[in-house]
Amino acid sequence: MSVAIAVARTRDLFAATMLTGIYSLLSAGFFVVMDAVDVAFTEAAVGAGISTLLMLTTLKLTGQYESSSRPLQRIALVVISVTAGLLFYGFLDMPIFGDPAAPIHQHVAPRYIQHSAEEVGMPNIVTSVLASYRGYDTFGETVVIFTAGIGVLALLSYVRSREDVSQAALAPMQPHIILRIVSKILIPPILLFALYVQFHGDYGPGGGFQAGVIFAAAIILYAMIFGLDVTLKVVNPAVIQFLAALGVLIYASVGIVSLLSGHAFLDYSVLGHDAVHGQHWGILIVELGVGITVASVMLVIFFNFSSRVDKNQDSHS
Amino acid sequence: MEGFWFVLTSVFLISGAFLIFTGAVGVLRFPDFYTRMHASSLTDTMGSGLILTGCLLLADHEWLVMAKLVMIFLFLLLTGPTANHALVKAALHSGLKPKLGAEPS
Amino acid sequence: MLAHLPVLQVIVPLIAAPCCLMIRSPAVVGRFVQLATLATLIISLGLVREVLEQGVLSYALGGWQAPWGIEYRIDPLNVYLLVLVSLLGTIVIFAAPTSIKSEIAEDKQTYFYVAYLLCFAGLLGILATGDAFNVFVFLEISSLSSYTLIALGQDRRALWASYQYLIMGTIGATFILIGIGLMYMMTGTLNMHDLATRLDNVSETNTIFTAFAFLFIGVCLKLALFPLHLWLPNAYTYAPSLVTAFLAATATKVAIYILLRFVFSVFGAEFSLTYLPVREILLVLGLMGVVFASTVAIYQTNVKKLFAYSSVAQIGYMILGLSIGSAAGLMATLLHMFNHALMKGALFLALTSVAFRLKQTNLTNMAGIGRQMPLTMAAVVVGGLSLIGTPLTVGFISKWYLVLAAIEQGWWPLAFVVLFGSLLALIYVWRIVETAYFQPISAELSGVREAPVGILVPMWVLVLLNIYFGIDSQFTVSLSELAAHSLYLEGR
Amino acid sequence: MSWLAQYNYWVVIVLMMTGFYIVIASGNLVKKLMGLTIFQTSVFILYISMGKVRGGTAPILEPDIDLYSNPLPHVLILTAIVVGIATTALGLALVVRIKESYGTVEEAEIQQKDNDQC
Amino acid sequence: MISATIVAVLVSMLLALVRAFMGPSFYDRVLAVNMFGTKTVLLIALLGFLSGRPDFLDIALIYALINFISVIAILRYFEYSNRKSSIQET
Repeated sequence: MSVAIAVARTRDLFAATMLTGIYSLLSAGFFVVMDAVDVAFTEAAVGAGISTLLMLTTLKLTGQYESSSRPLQRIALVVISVTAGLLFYGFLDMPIFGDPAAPIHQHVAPRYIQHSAEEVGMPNIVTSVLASYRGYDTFGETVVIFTAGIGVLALLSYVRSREDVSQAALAPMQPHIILRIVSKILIPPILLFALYVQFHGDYGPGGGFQAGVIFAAAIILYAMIFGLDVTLKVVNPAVIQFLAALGVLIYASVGIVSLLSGHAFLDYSVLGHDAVHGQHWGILIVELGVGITVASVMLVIFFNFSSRVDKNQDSHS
Repeated sequence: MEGFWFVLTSVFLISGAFLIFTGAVGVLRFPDFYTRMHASSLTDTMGSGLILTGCLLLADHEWLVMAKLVMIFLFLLLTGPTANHALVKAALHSGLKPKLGAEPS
Repeated sequence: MLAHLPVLQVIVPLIAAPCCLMIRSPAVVGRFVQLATLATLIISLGLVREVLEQGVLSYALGGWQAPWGIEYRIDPLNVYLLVLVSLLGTIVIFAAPTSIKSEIAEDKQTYFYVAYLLCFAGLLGILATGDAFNVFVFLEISSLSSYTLIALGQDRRALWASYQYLIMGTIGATFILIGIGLMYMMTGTLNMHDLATRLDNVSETNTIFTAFAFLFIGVCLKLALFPLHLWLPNAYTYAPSLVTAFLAATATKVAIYILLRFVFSVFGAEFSLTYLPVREILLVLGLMGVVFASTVAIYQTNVKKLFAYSSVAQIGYMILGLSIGSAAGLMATLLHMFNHALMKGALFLALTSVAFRLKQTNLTNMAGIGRQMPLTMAAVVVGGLSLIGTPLTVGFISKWYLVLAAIEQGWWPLAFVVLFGSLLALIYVWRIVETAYFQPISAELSGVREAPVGILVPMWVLVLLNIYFGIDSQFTVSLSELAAHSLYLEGR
Repeated sequence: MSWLAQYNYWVVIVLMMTGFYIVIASGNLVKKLMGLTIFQTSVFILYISMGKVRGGTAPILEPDIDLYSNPLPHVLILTAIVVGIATTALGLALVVRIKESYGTVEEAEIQQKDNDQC
Repeated sequence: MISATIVAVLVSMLLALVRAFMGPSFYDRVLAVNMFGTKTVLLIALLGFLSGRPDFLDIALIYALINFISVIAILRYFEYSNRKSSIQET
């Protein structure tokens, strides 16, 4: 785990980005060891994938090297040693790592582990907690992603004039024949895999969020190799924005339906003829909503970032 | 697990691990980018193939698991060389010269 | 439907936001947003009635009972703030269709509305929820959207301010996350009510102290409490004026709410106020905030920045009320939260109309503006009087109760500091008044007319509320008293 | 109390402080965001560590297993990861815009330019 | 047996990491990262078998995917613009 320290030391931002990617892969590996497979899944897709991608794009725009000035070094050291001391102090009393008798495993969690099978009817407890017991948090999470999409749109979107469009945006990688062919072979299975992850979330690790990221990744791969313009013809930006909103609304509509039938918001049990059935349907629809929002927001973010790259390159040349 | 299968699995896994390890040593020790690339790409593909086959034998007739392993294998088989190819091409384009034997060591 | 009011309060704006993105046309979206906020306001008033009749409302989201599912828990404290936030949010947005024409590019206006609604919903969500982790989620919704809103400002410094806010805000949020995590680790629950009961058993451990410290620092970052306020002045200055009006009126109040909720309801007053030196820390920081920020405000040339610093000072007053540690002190804090929202809302809306005509808010360019924009400047005067704490305005009411609470505890010096702070406020308000009314009209101002009705009406609604609640304070006083007592009793 | 048993938590402290240090000390805006990512990831590790039960396995029900790790922290962290990426994306978007309007992403230079303007 | 393999994979990950730190050229780092990713795929697969729950191979699959995309992205964005800096880095 010394990678992080290396990140702190290196001034080459590019190397730092890659190290952050490795760091995130490592921590995802750690999550697997710690039994958090869903988390590992997400961290791999997000930390190593999307955020590295975004950092790279940004570096492309902002330049690779960091200046050597570090004005706040002293203060930083003081602040972090105080915080570290505090944490250290706090950690002295903590329950022993992995102790099954620790309070964290006693109060709320046992119900999820013991009863979620009959109450929600899904093998993957994480999914049932995520989408049902704490479904409202997940709704909030979807909205957070949506907010980020809006933020990026508000900051980076611009109206392209006609001349801009004619100048090929994010030009395709012409010379790489092998890359083009391999990607063409790969993209359909990736999309299929995304669908599999989407609907397999009940049984194994996965779910709407991860599926959305994978789906977006496939399209991003396409955009990187065949050019942004071609991609934008296939996936219209306006449609993506619409879909991003639609995903949130799908999630909310489940809540509204249960509200109108006299139950609490997001109470899925009304959706089927019995409670467990309803839970099943509810989680399915909700995950679909999450998937749609996540995929489209990721695409919105990526497209806006990379069209900025073009815009700046045009203005430089 | 039966004796024969056990031995077979072990052979696959251990030889895969050996390849991976040698590849890593190569990447660390070889003098320039192109030789390192050579070490990494060959052993990576072969080594992961072997290890995944070993896992396939371990999977014990769970079809979904086996299918996934095959998927991973195919995926690595396709992407590994492709990525390395693209990498070398980029390096060559950018003017990174291989170190040739003529140089004094 | 009445039973569903708690959740409707939050999801109405939350659902309206994506709808806006689908509608796209800014004009239509503007009306739609106004409708949505108006609906929230009505819901919040409905909630007040329900809470007064039935006491604490609990709403189990997803039909799962409290410690397992997420609970919305509406008690007098948060219903009071729900009214505050939805009232201000509604009034401010009615100025939007006119004012953003001059401040936000046409193609960004829809995004502005969406972000506004999200921020609004996020703040309401923080207030309504009874679940510690849910607080974090909604905190992030509101923070992310407020970064966006701030970055929509025209000056490039808006971007820098927003970035600084993002860094500080995220550190704050992560600290809060650590705090919640440690609490969860020691108790095994995330529900606040449940936490409060289960924390008693473990309150002697280091871990809980650490959890408290992290939560406290995290919230103080969000709160812009004195030494951690550095992000606030720039963010408020360079954001679009309307956004400043909204954030100044609501966001910091919600942060104070989080502080109150954790200090009193979750950890309990006994733990936080007597066991730890929290009162003393808050007292010192609050005092320093009042004095320093007011002094800095006097030297500002940009009126927006001036009022931003004054906001930091006013936060100091609220913290002072808290540090008194009695029910009366709490009540003063709550009152001041409401009243400060009213006055800052009015003041920043007035600045919105100044910015609408002048394109900027530098004091030097505002010489003689009182004659060109009489209604706007009259609003500034009333708001300023309120800041100072003149009788017949809301500012007087809250300062009165603050002084009373201080004297009740025998803290005479504190009462003097409050008066001294008013004196400083008098100085900076006077600078504006002097420039606006007693200096010759500057050349740039010729031909500047009064702001359009679209901004004037919401602004004057707020100004009149300032005066109304200053004269007839029965509604706010009784509600805040109820809230303060329930909170105080809960903490014991 | 055994010190080694808490190994995870000590690692968390080191990571957290590294990330935090980068955020405060680094003058480069992109680097700050990287620090923030590391900082957040360390909190994720903290949560996940506390959810682990020795001898337990991943919380996906199987008929013949009955000791599972605690699923709740996993759920919370899933949400937190999403929040993290949302923040990063927004922060990077801001950095891009800052670069466009200031021409630099170094904190010191930006402050310099702002002061000149005043 | 599985554990032995895991150890070997871990050690090679470590070596790859060293290469990523050392550089010296930009492409060496990319190579090391790519290799590191492949190793992680294997590691996750093996860990699944070690803990007796091999149904988590999805994660390994997504690693492979992400790894590929990252390498492409790196090359995509830095192929031609970084020519000078990458060589001078030594």
